[in-house]
Amino acid sequence: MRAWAIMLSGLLIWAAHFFILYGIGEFIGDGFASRLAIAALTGVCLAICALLAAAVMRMPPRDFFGKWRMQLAFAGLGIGALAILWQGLPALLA
Amino acid sequence: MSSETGFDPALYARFPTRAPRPDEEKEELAHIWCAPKGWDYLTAVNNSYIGLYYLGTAFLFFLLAGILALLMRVQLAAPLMEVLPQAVYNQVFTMHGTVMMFLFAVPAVEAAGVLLLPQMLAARDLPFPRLSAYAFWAYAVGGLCFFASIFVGLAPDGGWFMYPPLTSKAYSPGINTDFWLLGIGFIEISAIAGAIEIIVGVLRTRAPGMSLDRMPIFAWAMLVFAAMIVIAFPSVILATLLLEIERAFGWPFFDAGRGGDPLLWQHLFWFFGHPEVYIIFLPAAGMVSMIVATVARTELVGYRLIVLALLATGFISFGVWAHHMFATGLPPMTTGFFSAASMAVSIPAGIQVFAWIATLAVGKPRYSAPGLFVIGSILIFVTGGLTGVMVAMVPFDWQAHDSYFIVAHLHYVLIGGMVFPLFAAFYYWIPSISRRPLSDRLGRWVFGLMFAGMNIAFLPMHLSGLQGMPRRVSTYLPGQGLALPNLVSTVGAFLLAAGVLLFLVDLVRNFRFAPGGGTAGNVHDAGTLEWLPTELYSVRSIPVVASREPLWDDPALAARVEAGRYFLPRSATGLRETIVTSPLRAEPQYLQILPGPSPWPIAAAIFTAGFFLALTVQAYGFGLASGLFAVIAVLRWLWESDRRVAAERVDIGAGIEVPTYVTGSASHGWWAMVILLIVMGMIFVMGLFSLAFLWSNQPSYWAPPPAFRGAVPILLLDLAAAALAIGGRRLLLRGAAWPVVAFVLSTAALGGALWLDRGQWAAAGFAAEASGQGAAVFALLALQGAAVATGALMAGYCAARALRGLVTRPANTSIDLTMLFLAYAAIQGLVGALFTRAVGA
Amino acid sequence: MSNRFLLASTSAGWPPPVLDPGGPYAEPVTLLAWALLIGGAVVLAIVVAALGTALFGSKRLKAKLGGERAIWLGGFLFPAVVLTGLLIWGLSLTSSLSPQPGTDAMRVRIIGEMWWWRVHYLDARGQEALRDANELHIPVGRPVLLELESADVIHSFWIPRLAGKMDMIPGRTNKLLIEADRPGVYKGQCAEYCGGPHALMGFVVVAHSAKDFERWRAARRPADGGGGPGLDLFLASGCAACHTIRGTAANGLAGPDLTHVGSRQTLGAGILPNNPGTMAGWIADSQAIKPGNRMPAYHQFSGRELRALAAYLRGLE
Amino acid sequence: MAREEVMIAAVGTLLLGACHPAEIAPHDAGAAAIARGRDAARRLGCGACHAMPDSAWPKGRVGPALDGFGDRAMIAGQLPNDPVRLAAFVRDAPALVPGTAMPAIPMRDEDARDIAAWLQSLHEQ
Repeated sequence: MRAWAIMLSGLLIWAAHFFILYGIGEFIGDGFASRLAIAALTGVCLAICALLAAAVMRMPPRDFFGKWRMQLAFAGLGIGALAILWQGLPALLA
Repeated sequence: MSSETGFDPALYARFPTRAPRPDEEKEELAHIWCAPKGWDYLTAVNNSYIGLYYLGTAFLFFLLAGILALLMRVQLAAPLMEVLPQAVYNQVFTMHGTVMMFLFAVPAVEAAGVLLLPQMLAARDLPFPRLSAYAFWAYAVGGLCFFASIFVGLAPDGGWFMYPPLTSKAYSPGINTDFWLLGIGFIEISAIAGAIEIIVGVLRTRAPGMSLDRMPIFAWAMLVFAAMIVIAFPSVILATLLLEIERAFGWPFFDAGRGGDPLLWQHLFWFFGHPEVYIIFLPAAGMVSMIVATVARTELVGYRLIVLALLATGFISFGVWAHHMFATGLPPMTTGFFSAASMAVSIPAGIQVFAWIATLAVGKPRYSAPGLFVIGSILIFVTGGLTGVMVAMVPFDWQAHDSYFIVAHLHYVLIGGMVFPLFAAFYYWIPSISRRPLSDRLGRWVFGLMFAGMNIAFLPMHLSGLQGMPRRVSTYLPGQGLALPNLVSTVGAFLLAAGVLLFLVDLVRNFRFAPGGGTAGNVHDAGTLEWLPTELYSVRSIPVVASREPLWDDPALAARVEAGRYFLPRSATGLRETIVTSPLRAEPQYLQILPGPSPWPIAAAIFTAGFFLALTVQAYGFGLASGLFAVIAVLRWLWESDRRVAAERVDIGAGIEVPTYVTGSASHGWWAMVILLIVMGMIFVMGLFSLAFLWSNQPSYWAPPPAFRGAVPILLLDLAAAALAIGGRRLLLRGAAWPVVAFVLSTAALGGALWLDRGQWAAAGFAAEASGQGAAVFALLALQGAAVATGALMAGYCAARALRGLVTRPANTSIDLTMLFLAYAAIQGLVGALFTRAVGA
Repeated sequence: MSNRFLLASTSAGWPPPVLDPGGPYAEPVTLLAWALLIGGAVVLAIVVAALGTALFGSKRLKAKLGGERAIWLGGFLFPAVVLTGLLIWGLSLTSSLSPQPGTDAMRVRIIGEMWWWRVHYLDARGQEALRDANELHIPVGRPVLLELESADVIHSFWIPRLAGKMDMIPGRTNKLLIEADRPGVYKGQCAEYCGGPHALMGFVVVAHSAKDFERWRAARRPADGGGGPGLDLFLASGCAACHTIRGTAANGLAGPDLTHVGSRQTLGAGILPNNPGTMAGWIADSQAIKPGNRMPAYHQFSGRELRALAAYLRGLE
Repeated sequence: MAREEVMIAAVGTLLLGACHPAEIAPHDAGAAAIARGRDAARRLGCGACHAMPDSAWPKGRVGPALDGFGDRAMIAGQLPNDPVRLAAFVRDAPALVPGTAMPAIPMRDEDARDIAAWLQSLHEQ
């Protein structure tokens, strides 16, 4: 499980972020407080992505497969972070 | 090298073995995996047969739905034509969409997985062959009955998306809509069964040494595909259940006049419906990645990026469902979330496209038929992807939505993303199952006609959409400039059809089914394992995999595999078997005994069909009997499984010994049950969402739920049920009767909790027919009821096995799985009791 | 008068209505559409060029394309930059086109029915001021806030030259802003599949200059009671069970309000020109024209009766 | 050939015109007029009552189908089917056939003439 959690970390964070955002929009509304919460959550998720990326970089690759998994996780965090950033924009612009 | 399971990778160095293998081993394998004769073709479960049946049936539905498309194009060739009367047209377009999406696209890629995966992973078969057989027969029988409804004018006519209230009893009183719900019922069952099969197959039956980074891309794609089915299909399962219940019993889930909400259907449908597009696209993209590498004669550039793209698509596609609902009046911020996710999901698609281009740039491409189809598919898919980005922009979508622009967009995506790759796959992989390859010369013509026809048919539709032509119209008025683009589209559609017809000619002339032996072989000079020489038992011996393209890196591999110099060169137990390996590094763990041919899967499928059909025509007595027989047939087929064999450990080659019977969380059965429970959990979660959604959107219909106080005994009973289930499994050490007793008590506790829960809601004045809230709550209780009933059935099954002495100690898979199910049911009951009381409290 | 024959007179296929905006709620979308269409074509050209290079390019170019760096640049960085810009544009445009509370707009409630439209003009307090069907008259240069509802199944309101579409969903009121810059006739059609003759559920918006609009508005008075034999037939034949003609005893609610049916541009919800001939044909056998619509065929009228009825209804201006 | 037809039509028109001074003066029944007539019939929605050849919708069932109209001897079974009377009839049927269900339909002179020309060009296939 841990191996999968690391490999998929960026995407898992995106998923958590997205569904919380949808929940806020659907069940709470798009008032100022909601938007503030979304902005804050987006910041937190981006920070987590950055921290995880740094941690993944520092993990010692034990063999080729281990290194491959770390690369996958790292790139996944990159895509996840971009998607999370976009996900947060509607709270500011729409 | 590090290890995942404690297996020492150094042992791989023992292969290839030196000693020659006796020929009798091969004969024995051939005998164990013998080909069916006569009626046996119906009871065959081997993936070579089921996969081909599956693919053939799916392709038949492609042709049928394609004919429907041609009828529509004739009707729309000019304004105000009267080829199809309006009522017929509405059935035809509904069936075209439904059949293409549910009966062709998903089954076709699933079939390709069933057919190709075991060979690609060098497994003997998929881990649950009888489940595959059942999934196929349920789909074939149900799908054909469903399609037949159009010949008697009873085909559904509410559109493939079946929006209520148009599809509610009030506006669709006939049984047409019920036929849709029936047809989809089958495909749900068969897709879920296939997904379980594929996840366990890909993660647990890979050839030793095939770590995740050496897995063929197609296997990765199928893994993500199957995982997406597990997450997405529950939503449509729930939606179809709710709609059928509303139609049959008047529970107002979608009736705005009684506290339901038509938008709930749209959320549930599209939470499935959009991932569905990627469910269709990803396996096809996997095929393209495989074919591109072979066609370019070089290894795939950006393998890990493609893997990441597949995974990212799998995730992000669950955040785009409401882009089908931009015009429903969602607040701008909410549409913004979905707009952003719709853009994000195009990034992985872009990565794959550029990876394919990079691969072609590195290699020396051959312009064979598969190569042409792959190149054509890239062009068409990119066009569709670009219009996809356009409609992801909310203001543009307000104009384009539900117009012919979308018809153009979705056909570019699906034909470029799935149909062309599938034809590439036909030309590419048919030599591995047929004595003769298809004709490359005809294949180029097929490609030319299909490519030209596709573009001529669908490019003008962008224009007709911008000209204001809405979708799903049986005709259009003259004087809007629509006549010319529509006529061109019709001509293109017939060109496309001519291409498909030519393909059929090619198929008839050259396709000679030869499962296993005597195939045309590796005519494309490909590098992956499905091109090893195979028989019905798949490969003679299961190779150790050291790279992504083993056949390129080790030209002698095929000969050594055939000489039996790797794993499992013989049947170790005299039965059908395959090696189960670990999920990350594919280290051998144990030998799985596979079940052989059986009439029970097809019997179960026919009775399942009878059950649904009888419900549709409201023959409830017959339906009940059919349902009962279906359950009996399933239990009968399971009865032969979960048996130990005499040899507890066997040599699977080079002196490496593994057990033949494993229980607990490492076993394939445990994995399958966990996936099934995820499916059930998703259905339940979508049910909880439905309740919360109705509360949030129809607050005026909400009544205060019963007090939390009342939930205390329910919680205690559910906790007791969980404890009994888990404890019962431990008690197996003391004797086979103990767990059975514990399971029966556990089921009783679950039933008691459900009884209390239902009683409290009824006492508080709630009724399922009265309001959306009542309907949603009682639907959740009904789901729990279904879980308890299934739990009781499983407990009874364990009791029967215990009586027959089949529950072996100290651990037994049937007991394990029943424990898992009962514990899950307890958690579901507990969560449901709390959640329903919390919403609107 | 010439716009009475709108069905044939608008024979233009180009520019398509979506690219031919008639007001400020369609214009920015047209700009966006052009940007997307041209941008899309450019990106497609880039991909085709890349593919062409990969297949037929020189060794040097192929080497540049053949690596993970090219994938990152073409598949990640390039779309990331372009799409960020598009997303910002799209989000701000979405918000600027969405109805904000407190706009000084004329209010009209439009209710989708199988397979026609109720039109209720509302006054400033939201009270119903005037009823009509299948046609909306608006003054140019003034925003009109449409309150979209449904009486049965889901429909979608779409006048491509004035705004994007908005669904009409039972149990909800969706809001849509439209505004026309120039007088004229703007056609639309139901865009959400609603069963039966969904293809024949059209709609017409007529934009007048401010002065003409006031004149049109002032002319909306109940029928003067001078119905004669036509009205008698109308009442005697059961038409009044479904249709209202204000100023008479006819007060049915199931079908369109006919108080001003004679002045409408079209019959049958945007599908037929409105003249005595089509009126007679619609009354006698609307099922032949719009199969499945809710009005039965009335074959029982004699020729004279049918003409009298048609003439009476045509006179309701 | 076409020229001759025009001549005959013109002569006929003059003669008929003498008998019915109030009628619309007919003009040439050339292909252009026929095409204009077909378009006018569509624009006016004649299909609401009459099934029209080469127009699949609407196919009204209230009045007779117009297929082969040029072969018919009579208009509405009572009037000789000639261009002048036909043009008058399509514009104001009740004036010529009082019991008809077909109302007077406002249209321009040219439209009436063109429609008549088109109708007379319709022959059974």
